[in-house]
Amino acid sequence: MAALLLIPPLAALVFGLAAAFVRSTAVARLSGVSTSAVVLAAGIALLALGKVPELGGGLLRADALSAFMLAVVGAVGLTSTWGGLGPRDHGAASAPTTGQRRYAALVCVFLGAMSVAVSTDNLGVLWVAVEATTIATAFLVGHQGTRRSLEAAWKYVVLGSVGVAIALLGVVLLYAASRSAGEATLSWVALASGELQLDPGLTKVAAGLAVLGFATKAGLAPMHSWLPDAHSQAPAPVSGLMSGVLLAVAFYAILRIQAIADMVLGPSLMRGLLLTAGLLSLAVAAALILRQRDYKRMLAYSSIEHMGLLAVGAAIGGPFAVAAVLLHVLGHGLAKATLFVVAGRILATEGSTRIEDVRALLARHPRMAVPYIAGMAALLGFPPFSLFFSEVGIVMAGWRAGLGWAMGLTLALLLVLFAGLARASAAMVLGAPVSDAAPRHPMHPGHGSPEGPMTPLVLALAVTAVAGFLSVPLGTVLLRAAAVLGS
Amino acid sequence: MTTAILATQLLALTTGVLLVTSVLLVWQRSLASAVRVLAVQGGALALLVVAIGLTEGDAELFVVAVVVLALKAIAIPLVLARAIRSSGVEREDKPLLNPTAGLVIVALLTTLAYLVSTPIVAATGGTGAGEAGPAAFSAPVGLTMVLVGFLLLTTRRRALSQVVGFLVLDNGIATVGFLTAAGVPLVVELGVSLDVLLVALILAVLSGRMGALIGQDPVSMMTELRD
Amino acid sequence: MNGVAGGLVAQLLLAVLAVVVAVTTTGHRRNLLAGTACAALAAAGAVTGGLALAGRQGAVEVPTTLPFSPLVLSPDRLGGLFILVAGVVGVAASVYAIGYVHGASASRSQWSALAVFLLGMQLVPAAGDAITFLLAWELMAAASTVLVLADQTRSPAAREAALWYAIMTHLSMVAILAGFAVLAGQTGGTGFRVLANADPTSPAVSVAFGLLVLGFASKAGLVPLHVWLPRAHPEAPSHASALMSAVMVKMGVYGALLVALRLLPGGPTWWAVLLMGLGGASALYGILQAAVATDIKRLLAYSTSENVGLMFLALGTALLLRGYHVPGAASVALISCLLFVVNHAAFKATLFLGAGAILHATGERDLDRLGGLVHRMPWTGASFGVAAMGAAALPVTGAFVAEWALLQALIHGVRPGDQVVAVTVPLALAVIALTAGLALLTFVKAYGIAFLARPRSDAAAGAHEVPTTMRVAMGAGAIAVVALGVVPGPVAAVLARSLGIAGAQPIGLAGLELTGMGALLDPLSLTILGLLIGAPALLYVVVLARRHPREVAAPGWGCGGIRVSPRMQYTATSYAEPLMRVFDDALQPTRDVEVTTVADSRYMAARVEYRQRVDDVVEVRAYAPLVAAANRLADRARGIQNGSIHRYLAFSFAALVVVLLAVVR
Amino acid sequence: MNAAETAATLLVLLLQVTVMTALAPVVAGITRQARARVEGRAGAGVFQPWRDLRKLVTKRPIHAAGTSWVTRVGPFMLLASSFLIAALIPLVSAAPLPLVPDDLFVVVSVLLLGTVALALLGLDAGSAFGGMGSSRHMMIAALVEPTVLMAVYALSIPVGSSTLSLIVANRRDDPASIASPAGVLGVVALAVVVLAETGRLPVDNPSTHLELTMVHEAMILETSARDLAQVELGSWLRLTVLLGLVGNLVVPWGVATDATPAAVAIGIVAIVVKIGILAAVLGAAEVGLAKLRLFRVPELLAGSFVLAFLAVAASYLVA
Repeated sequence: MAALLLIPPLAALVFGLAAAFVRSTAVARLSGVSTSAVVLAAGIALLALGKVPELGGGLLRADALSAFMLAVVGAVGLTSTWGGLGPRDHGAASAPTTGQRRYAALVCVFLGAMSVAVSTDNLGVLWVAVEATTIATAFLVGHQGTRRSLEAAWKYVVLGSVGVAIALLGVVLLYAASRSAGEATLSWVALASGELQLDPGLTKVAAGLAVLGFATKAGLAPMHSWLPDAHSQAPAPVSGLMSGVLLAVAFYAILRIQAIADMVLGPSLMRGLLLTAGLLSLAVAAALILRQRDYKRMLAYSSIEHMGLLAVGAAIGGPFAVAAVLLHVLGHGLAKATLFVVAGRILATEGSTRIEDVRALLARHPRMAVPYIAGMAALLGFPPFSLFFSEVGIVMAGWRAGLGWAMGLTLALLLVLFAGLARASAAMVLGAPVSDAAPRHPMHPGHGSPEGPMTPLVLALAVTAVAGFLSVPLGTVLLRAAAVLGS
Repeated sequence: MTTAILATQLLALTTGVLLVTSVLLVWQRSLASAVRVLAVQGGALALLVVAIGLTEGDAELFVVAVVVLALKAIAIPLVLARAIRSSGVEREDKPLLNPTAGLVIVALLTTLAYLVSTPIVAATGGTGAGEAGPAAFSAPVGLTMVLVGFLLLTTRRRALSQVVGFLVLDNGIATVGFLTAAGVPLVVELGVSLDVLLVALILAVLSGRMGALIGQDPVSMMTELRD
Repeated sequence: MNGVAGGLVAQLLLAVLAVVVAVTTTGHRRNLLAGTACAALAAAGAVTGGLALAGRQGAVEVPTTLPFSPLVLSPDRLGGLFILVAGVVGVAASVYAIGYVHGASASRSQWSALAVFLLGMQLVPAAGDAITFLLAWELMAAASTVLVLADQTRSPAAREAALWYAIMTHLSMVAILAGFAVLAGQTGGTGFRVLANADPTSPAVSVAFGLLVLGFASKAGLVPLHVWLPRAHPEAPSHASALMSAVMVKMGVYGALLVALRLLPGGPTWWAVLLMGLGGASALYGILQAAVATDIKRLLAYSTSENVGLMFLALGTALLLRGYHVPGAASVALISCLLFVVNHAAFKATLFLGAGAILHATGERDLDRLGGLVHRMPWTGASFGVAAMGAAALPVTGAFVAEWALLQALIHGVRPGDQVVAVTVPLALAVIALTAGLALLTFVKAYGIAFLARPRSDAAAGAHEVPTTMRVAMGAGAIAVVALGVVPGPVAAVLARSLGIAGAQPIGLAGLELTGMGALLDPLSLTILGLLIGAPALLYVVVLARRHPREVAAPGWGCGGIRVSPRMQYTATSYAEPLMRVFDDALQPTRDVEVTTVADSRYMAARVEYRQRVDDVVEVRAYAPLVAAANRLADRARGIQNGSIHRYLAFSFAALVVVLLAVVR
Repeated sequence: MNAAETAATLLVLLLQVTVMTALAPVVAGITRQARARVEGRAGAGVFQPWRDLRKLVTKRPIHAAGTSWVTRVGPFMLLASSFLIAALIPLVSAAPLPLVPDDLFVVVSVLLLGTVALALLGLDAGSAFGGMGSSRHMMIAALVEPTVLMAVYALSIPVGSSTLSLIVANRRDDPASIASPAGVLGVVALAVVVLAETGRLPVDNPSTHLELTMVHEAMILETSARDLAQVELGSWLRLTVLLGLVGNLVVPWGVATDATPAAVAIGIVAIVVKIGILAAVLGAAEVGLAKLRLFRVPELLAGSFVLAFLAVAASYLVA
């Protein structure tokens, strides 16, 4: 029972080590996929069991929210890693190169870190795990070894670590607050329970800093700057993982902190911070997508947009809004992972990430264009995809919470974003195939392959499509998870 | 009794050193000496832990002190020194902020730190060292270090001096931790230290690669990724 | 599960079936099977609508993940009417499509999109709560966008049109969502029954009304939100444009009716005036543009925006008069609104199908290159002609009845001494009158230039009549146009019942009597009287015809010139030229004359070239600057992300300082 | 209203149509004759149009190549529409049929049927002038429409109904309303519209022979023989009937209210006299008028529209 908690990190460890030291292509290819599968299974199992197992005095603990996040990590991970697999014959049949092995191992570590982050009760451990994701992904971002990827990695590590360091400061101060309240603890349950009489002044500072820190990792403006670079330079599956879940995991941390702060201070502080960050993120995303010239960056900015939307939803608070936010996390994760995988294949065929270099995909490569269109439709909130419901839900909840002005602003920005994304996508997908179908740019190494399995993409999109209509079991799960946050 | 006095003395001394070293780093230009200063700061931090250990009478903290010493006063400075030697850049010439302005800003940041610390001190003052001890009262020092570290990061052109800035920031956080809460639980402390070490390593490695790939002054050359 | 619910479920299943068929089959078989499936889907819709219109209750509930009230499909009478319209037009369009589609427009995606489009349009009026409404709305929007893109590989115009359309339709979606959200915030529910509890006098609800009208107006193609219409309709395949124009824009009208009558009855006067203003502006601007248009589908598109304008005008009038307690006239205005809806659906669908037939036969959309088709395409010519009469609101078509009813409402809605009425009603009348006059010119032009006289191009000269399925669809449409006009009494009575109001009842031979204002119109009797009086003269003419048969002579009078080439005929452009001059300021056409003189004398012109283009003034003046400004802003915003890590760190640092200051306070 | 009365009314209507049909060419003749006399010519006599018609129907119709059903049916459509108007408008008697009230909106729309028939006729031959005339004709018709309806509206407000017979009856019973600003303005506007609709000066010159100035004539360039006869008769009938309408609105006395022979006889005499006088006045007046440039016509119509609008406004204020 409680052992379930150990399975994801252990699996990550085992497969990671295997990928690192077993000189076998199969292992290098499948380690990430298997890890994700295990994480997904564990998450679903925990949800099904419906109890709250605990291990090592809360070092590992999974309530409904954790279990849900675990499942999301697994699902998105599966989509990205499985979809990222090139055809078998592609990679040399001989033993994998050091680079390939390191890549595979780091992916496992990355997944493991994320699953620890969502399945711990100890804020300290949570912080360590989040920082660990930075460390793991640093080399993944820099994987290409090109000047651009190095630049992205540097910016990512510096900005990311600094931000997360600020979060550590917040956590430390929370610890101090608990200590001065009599019982020194980092246990979220204890802190959020409200039994400790945390000092409001100190908690205010602590929560503010912690949220600011984790917001950096969640890609909320104005700390978002690292995100477009990192996401555009990382290999497609990694981009999918980072954009799909890493941001969400960081956001999960924010939700936890918010619960504590609201318990001690009432909702005003967090609402203010999150609303500001959310609207700012939406604005930045809108401004930079409108004339975007690089489709991977476009997808990255769209992640900023959706994180902003989540922040707005969290700012609204209440079970309805939080349920919508969690549903949005799931939908966005799957859709975005799909899109990044497709983007990787497009890059592999066209040899360029410039939008103007990609033309007439629908006519030339329907197997890329169709999933791209479907994913983009999901991202733009067309029914039946679940993002439609979550966006509508957030807006409705916002107006009910008396945040009409913010919702109006949000909708206006969403319209601009729609225009930008639609324009760019139309430019890439539509049109007549030009005479020279050959890529205008020489293929870079390590771009992955234009071919790849369709199944994961179809599955991900199908789940996104039906996720809006599952009052049971998904609906109840969401409500349970929202209840965990005391809202 | 004597230990208590010793502890308070030690506290005063170490916090003073921490503050001074941070200011020095802003004023400092030579990377090599910056790293030396950083090592000193690490040592001071270790001493601080010892001091708090004395006041708290908590054996665990001495272990932590050793860890801190090993990590912040020895390991990381060594890594940095090696990186500097290999990169062949030894001066932070033309930083984005001339030292005078930098120092003025430091002054401002310090006041901000003291401003911010009031609730912290108010809340934790009782628990620093038995009575409303000096520990919590010197919490602002930690915050100042955090802000100064951030300032260094923002205004330094050299990759490695940015690393230095990051480490100062991290020291600052640790300081705050120790002063206000006698440090976080050991497990977490170890995890944090490990992370910091790794980050420092990664940054060192990356800066090395960049130096090889881009050449002198890579950080401000890195504007290829833009909209 | 009763009839209505069964019908709704059947629609869902048939839609799935249609998509499956469209995806699995190939070639001509696909057209036949998918077309049949779509027709069946539409027929199911028509039946469901009919039942709902007859007052049958029935509901289908769908669960959702989020704790909304579950999605409810439960059409009321009014919804039933719109479902019925959608279904009937859908059947015609599907049958037509079997013979019409080819190449790109016969692809899997196109047929699937058609099915989804039909489903969406038939579900929107069935929605019982805001979420369902939006869901169906988006299905409709997405599918129609795909349809507009049918020809995207070959025509850049189609791509541009689709983009405009997608953005404008998303604007409408966003506005509607916001509007419903405001109401939900007020009432704490999403079901229409709950939303109806909102207090219309509160300012928040006025905001909601504004948002909802914005959304529905942009879907209905009202000026100034019409810009997508003249782009999307011409580019879509004709059966799709027929559906979009005849049914989809009506969903905007349905939305307006839903808001004005069911959700927020009894709002302030300015709501009514707003609707009248929007409607009047679109009616005038739309018909003006239509009158000078030369692309036949563009012409029809603009005329759609005119007719929808009239519908909103009627609705606004009804609200206004209701507000001034003139229930009789108000009901008549409402009835005329619905009469416009039904009749416009009939004649506009037929016209678009006819335009499609012309396109199919000649490959031309440009009136200036058509002519003489009445000889080569008698069926199309007849259907198009009848429908054109309807569009021109001539007796004995239904549109005439609608216009007549609206005018009667205006006459009897007089409230002496009240300023608002004293200003708005005469203006409304003037607008309707001018619109009617220009519509007359527009459709005389459309029919006369396209079908009469001599062909202006080889394509027109080599035209052929279209396949049976297309002729059947068009013929049915033409019959509907006349039938609705000949028996207005029962029709109006049904419409009145769908709104639950009195004010119209059959009289004489299926004539229409507007109870309470002593006005009656019996087209059948009128026709009979006309025949009765005309009979002797007709007899005499026939006798003469037997005595002196006609004989064909050389081409017509050319001032003594013998060879009169077809290029000397009036074209659509020249036909509208006088009007263009009159309304020069409103239309602002761009003209350029190019004279190339012979080498040795600059007084002797070798050739003179005259080009004239009419851009949409609203688009040029309002939208272009907006887009440009947005782009400029976006370009400037790039500075945020200029690649300098120091700047990025500065952002974070600033954020840190701000947060610190914020938390200390 | 029982069957007998209905039959009687129907009879009266048929009589009215016959009278008007007989009168129409004469009206044309009167206008020409009056004009001739004013210009100091002898003139061809008021019955010349009748003789023209008789000659036309005995001729053999010739039509241009490539014409369609419009050329065959169009003329009769025009004629029939004129007949219908002649039946609808209360000229001899103001007792309408039960199911076909003389609703002004209906009258206008029937009028438009004729207009459209003529316009299509002009287009059908495919000659340059036909199209030109048709285009101008339709533009004028389009711009006339608002004035017509506005005038109708102005006249109907005091009565609260758009039924002509009621309007006429109302004006007869309450002569004050004739002189009322609303009444006067409305009638004047209507008069201008009638000129435009029937193609008289200053809008169109019925006696021009220069193609480029033609409107009505240009459309019928290609029609001949009995087709021409129908078109001409139809147009004249229009003119006659509309003049009669104006006459009855200005001088609403003498109109029969029931189907008794005496009343009908009086009605016939009265209307003939009214129309005759108006025709003569029209013919004489046209001498002093020059045809407006086509692009000045809108100004004229706008002017009459303003009159009608003022009439409406006035009726709001006084009513």
